[in-house]
Amino acid sequence: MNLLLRSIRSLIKNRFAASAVIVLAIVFLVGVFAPLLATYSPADTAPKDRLLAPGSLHYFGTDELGRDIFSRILYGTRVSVGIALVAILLSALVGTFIGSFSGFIGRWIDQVIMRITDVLLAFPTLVLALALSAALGASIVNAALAIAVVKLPIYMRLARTQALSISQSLYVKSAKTFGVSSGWVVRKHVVPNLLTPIVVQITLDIGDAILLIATLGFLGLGAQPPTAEWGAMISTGWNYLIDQWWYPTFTGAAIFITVMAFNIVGDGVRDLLDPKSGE
Amino acid sequence: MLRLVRQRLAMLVLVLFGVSFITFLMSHVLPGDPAAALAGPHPSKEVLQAIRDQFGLDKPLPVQYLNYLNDLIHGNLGTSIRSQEPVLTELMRYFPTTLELITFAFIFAILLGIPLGVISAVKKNSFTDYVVRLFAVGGVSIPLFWGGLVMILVFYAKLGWFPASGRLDIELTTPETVTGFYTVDTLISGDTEAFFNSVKHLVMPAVALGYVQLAFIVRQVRSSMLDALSQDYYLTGRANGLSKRFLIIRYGLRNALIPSITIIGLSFGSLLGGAVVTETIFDWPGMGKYVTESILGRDFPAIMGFTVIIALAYVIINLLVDLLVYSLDPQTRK
Amino acid sequence: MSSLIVDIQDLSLSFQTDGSEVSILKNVKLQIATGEIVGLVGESGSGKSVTALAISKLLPEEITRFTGGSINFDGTDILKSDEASVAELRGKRIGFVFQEPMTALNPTMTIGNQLFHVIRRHSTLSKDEARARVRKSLEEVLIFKPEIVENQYPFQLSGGMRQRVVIAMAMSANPALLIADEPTTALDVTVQAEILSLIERLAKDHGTAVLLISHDLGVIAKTCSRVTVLYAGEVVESGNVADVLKNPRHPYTQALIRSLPDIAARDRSLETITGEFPDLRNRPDGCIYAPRCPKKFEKCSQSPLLLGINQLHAVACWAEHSVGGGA
Amino acid sequence: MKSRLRARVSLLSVMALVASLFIAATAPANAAVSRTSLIVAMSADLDYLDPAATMDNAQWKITYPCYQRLVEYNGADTDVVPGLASSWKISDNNLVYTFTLNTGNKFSDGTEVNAKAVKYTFDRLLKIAKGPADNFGDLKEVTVLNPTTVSFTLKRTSPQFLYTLAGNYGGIVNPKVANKAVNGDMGQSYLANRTAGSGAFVLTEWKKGQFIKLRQNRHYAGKKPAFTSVIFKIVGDASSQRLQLAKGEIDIAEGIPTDQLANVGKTKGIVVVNQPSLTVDYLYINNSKGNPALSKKAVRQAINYALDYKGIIDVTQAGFATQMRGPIPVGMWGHDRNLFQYTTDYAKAKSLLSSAGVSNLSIDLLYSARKPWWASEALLIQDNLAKAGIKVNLKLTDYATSRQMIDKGDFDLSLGVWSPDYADPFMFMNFWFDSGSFGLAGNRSFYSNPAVDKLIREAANITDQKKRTELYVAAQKIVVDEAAYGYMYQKNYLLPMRSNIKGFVFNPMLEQMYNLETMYKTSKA
Repeated sequence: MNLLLRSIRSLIKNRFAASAVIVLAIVFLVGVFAPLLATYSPADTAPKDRLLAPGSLHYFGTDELGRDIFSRILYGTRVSVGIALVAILLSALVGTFIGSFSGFIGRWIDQVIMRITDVLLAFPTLVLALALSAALGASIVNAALAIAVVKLPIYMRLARTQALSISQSLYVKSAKTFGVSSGWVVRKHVVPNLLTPIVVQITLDIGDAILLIATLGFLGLGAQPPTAEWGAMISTGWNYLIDQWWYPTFTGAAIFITVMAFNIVGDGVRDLLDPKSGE
Repeated sequence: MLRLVRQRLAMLVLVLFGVSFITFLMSHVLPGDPAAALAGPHPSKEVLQAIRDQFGLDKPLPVQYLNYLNDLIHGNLGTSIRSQEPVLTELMRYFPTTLELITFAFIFAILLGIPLGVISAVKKNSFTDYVVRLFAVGGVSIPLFWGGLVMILVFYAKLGWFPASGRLDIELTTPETVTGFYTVDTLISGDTEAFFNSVKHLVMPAVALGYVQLAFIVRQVRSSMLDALSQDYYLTGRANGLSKRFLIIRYGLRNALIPSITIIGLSFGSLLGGAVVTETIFDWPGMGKYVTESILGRDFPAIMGFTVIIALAYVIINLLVDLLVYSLDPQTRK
Repeated sequence: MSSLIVDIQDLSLSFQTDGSEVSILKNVKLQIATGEIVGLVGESGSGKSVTALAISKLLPEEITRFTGGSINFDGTDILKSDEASVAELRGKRIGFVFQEPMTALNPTMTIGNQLFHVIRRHSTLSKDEARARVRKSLEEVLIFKPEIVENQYPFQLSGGMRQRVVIAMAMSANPALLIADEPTTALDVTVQAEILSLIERLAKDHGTAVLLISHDLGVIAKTCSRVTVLYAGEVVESGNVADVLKNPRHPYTQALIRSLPDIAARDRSLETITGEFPDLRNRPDGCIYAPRCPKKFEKCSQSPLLLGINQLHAVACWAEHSVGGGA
Repeated sequence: MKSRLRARVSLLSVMALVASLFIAATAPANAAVSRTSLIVAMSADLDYLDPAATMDNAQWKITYPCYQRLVEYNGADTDVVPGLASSWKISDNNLVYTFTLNTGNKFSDGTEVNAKAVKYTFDRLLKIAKGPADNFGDLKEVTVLNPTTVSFTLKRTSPQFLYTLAGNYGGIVNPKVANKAVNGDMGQSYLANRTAGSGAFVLTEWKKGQFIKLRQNRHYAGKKPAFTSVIFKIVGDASSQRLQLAKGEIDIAEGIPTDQLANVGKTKGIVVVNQPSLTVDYLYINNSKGNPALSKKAVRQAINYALDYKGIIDVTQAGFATQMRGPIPVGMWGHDRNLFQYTTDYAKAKSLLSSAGVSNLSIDLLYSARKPWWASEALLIQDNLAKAGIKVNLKLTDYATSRQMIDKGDFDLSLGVWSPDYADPFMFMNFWFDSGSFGLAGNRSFYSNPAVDKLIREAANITDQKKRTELYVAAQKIVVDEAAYGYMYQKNYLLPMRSNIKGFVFNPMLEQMYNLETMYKTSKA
């Protein structure tokens, strides 16, 4: 547990990361307490007061159906950030399992799995995500699945290289000489050592995943109306850029700030846990 | 050296086979029948059937895949369902367009990224370091479709500095294709006005796309520079009184480039599939737009052709990166 | 005493990393005369390398705090001079040889090229003259067929060969002082002797003073005329090698010598020093060795002064001075 | 300090180089488009242009001005007048149409347009058997009587045959295309991105993904058009189109969303063409293959009462549309001015539902992103029906999937758009309601009513317009009462263009097409 304590303390000290941590805290709070904070329900349409400018009634104005943009951005946090987290954690879990399994067992299984990761990596990420969500049908769940699959090879390769180096290392070999079961070795040695690089990779990937979900939404393959998702909101909103500049701008800012905060914290965590490239 | 090339070619065959198999599966699992999408507003049953026969859509999947494979071997990528044009001709048209965009984006990213990475490493934790890192993180975090849009608003609508769509002004004659790069073809044909115009059209999309890559490069160069500066040989150089500038470039950067080249190569490779978002916003007729429309229009031959070319280009880029590293890093020349 | 090339008086410095300050050196005294070979000995972490790096200000600026004393090199007050003027000295007047030859050379430049640039930096030789000078300096460090070695890369040479190249670089501008920080520790024993004799010969031929740093008393005994013993950043004893080694007066030096494996006395078991290394984050006052010293008594609570027992031998230990009533 | 200074100088020089490259390239934005060329911005590239294959209005805006037809529409009027044919006779059994051709009309490569070319065109069309072949289902054969006379023999009477010849698939193709055939495709790949007609323009260049360029056809027999070149430029982004129109870089913008056109109209130098079209936006209600409740007439009526017609028109078309009164739109003969029209009445809808013994009905609404306004329309309908106690869950799929689902009847409700190929109520009544053409063929609601079948099939077999009108009016009464579809609105045709573009005439039969040969520019922008 001191790992966590140490990281929090050091993050706070570095002003750069500190502000990002605060932003993230706000984002999470907004996500959780969206219903309380929101001034309107994100779904109810009011055709007569559509495309209103930001004002006292609607802080960020209204969209083409008269829905309150401020509330939709709040609720959008749950979809965009929540789904990104789920997708990445899923990808990390599955990827680590397969990767460490193949790295630890080795021989031909490892070769086959590694070739598959090569093939998956040969695909440009967005195209793969695009094809998958088109194949599975456009919905937020499928978008999350698509992203999980797209990010899988990264974790598989990460876990495999770690598992390989750990399983070759002395203390694991010596443990084996004592006739210790490989399951125990994996649990006691392989997994804990995997934790650090995986955690670093996860913090870096979340920002990217939010962008991917928003881009899929933008291309019409992510979240479907009427769900409030940032990418989809911009996708409709940007047609109104000229007359109602606020509609796409506030949503864009929400994505930008959240992803930036994740990346800064990601950098901070990586510099902290991965001494070589750190301070 | 030769061992490296042989190994890469073996991988190429495997990746090609894997990629074509996965795409074939995926594209045929896509719901929706291309014939229905294509046969006009109110087609009769016979017309639908005629289209399906023409594209062999009714044959069992394994048969379709085998036909596809032997076509592939003979270099025939089939005809696109949407545009009735051979897929190969379309790819030969769209691939250089995307390549031109990515190349300019990377020129911008490298020209700016490497110096910034070096400065922020040399001046670690100074004010400049924080500003550069903030600028870099911004690049990785900005949603491209939003950033590009704001750029159009400011630099096209308000200031009118740069055009916002297409590769060349309509009035100018498009250069006849030699390399497929408008900037190069116009120079070959000596049409300077068209050359400057094509550069002007490249500015905004290249900067929008380049800014994201710039962020990767700055972060990578900074971390490998920090690594190089902390090495013993750097201290030896300092102890021997070599000038700071010489040390930074020949001792620091020279060694930091090797890991950075691989990362830059990989991100160049990942863009071969076309920068879908940038191309959509700036009407850049590249691979990104082509594949998006093909996927949405269930154009199987086009999707398959696209993926094969991309896999091919991806492996070639990896080979080039390895060769570059081979020339830069003496240790690989055992 | 011929003129002093290095005169360090009561040097104290500490490293400050966000919040915590660690005191590395306290009142270090060290003199090196022109052409003299002086040894600096101590366990790892005793501050010997820091002292060496301090002489040409090679310590990391952002965390180093000089808290006292002065360093005078050949008439220049190092601590008071700005970075540019100290930089002029490096390589030209002060040569450095480091402990780890495997990583001491730039892996992406040929041996000849690295030497070439150092030579060009400190001389007005033309390109061709400098290239010739490269071959000569390689020969000087007994590298045979220099015409082949100059086109090779560091990874193609053995550890010993690489250390010779580092020495060639350090000596290329005929410096007044050569600092050798554990030059042979990373090398196997047979090569160690060659490197040490090479350093001795070059120093003698060029009249270069040498500061030889090592944790191995055997190496010091063979090569140095005088020696200074450091413990936890403080000088506990210094003087003529013969005196200090044969008749060590400070309990720490005595323990160091007793822990030396002596092939002749096979039956004697090796002695270790009890207790652990002091915490330098808050340096205890009084004698730093007191907690581990068998002769500890109440006076030791005050910081001992480094007082000379005779012209050639000084020790910082009350037990030694109280008997003679202090010098 | 010297070395650091030099480092900074070299860095600055690199930055200066990059900056100068950009600044040097910023010659001032070019002046407005010249007067002898017209630039139209469209939102997406086109697929293929062979008149015997293409079935999409977007494609026809290129082919229509490049080909000529035996008979043409006359300006804004939906009746036909002589085109390539100077006159024609119809046999008394209405099965043989004989046309005498004008002389002097030449294809773009100079070959004479004669009867042989007409026969070649239609034989080719029937053999290719794609979309257009459907519209000539009744055509048996074409015979050349002499170089300037050709006759068409039909399998059965078809009152709308003459109008079909005025459609895009009536374009007469140059027979020389035959020797451009590639492995027996009768020149389809050649004509996919070229034109071989006798119209005022010819396609000279198609840069895929960028633009299509038309130039004057040197051999065109008619009056020389004002424009020497017409360019259809691809600008995907609606905001970009609007900016380019405002700056004068383009003359006409097709892709600006309807609800922005009010503001666009206010911009200096821009005018918005706004006329009623025959394109309708309506709701398929699956009478037989969807949710069983929808087979009950009362439920379908309840849906029609629950639609907020005014709200939908205001939000999706910014008011530029009129509510439908029955399937046949205003402006087409057969429209019945005093036919019953549903009004928004949630109470009535609720009572109809309870009378049908249906409570908390949950149905899905299928739509695609094919039309930009459908997303908000679907949301509004969901909201409207909810007020009548019907839960609607939205199912957005891509266009290809939606087509397949509609063909199979795999939906409850679905959004649809329909525009007639020729000015005959047959295009609505016989397609929408004939129980023989379920699915994509036309009957999207899978509605079948023998009485209605009898009425519309009889109307299709006679040529007496007055009798046909009575039959169609009777059929409309039934289908409106049975609420086979949700009759929503008839769109206006809206087109923002520079104010110096003159001579544009909108013909409801030729939506998205331009009468390029008679359009011109005045000097003031």
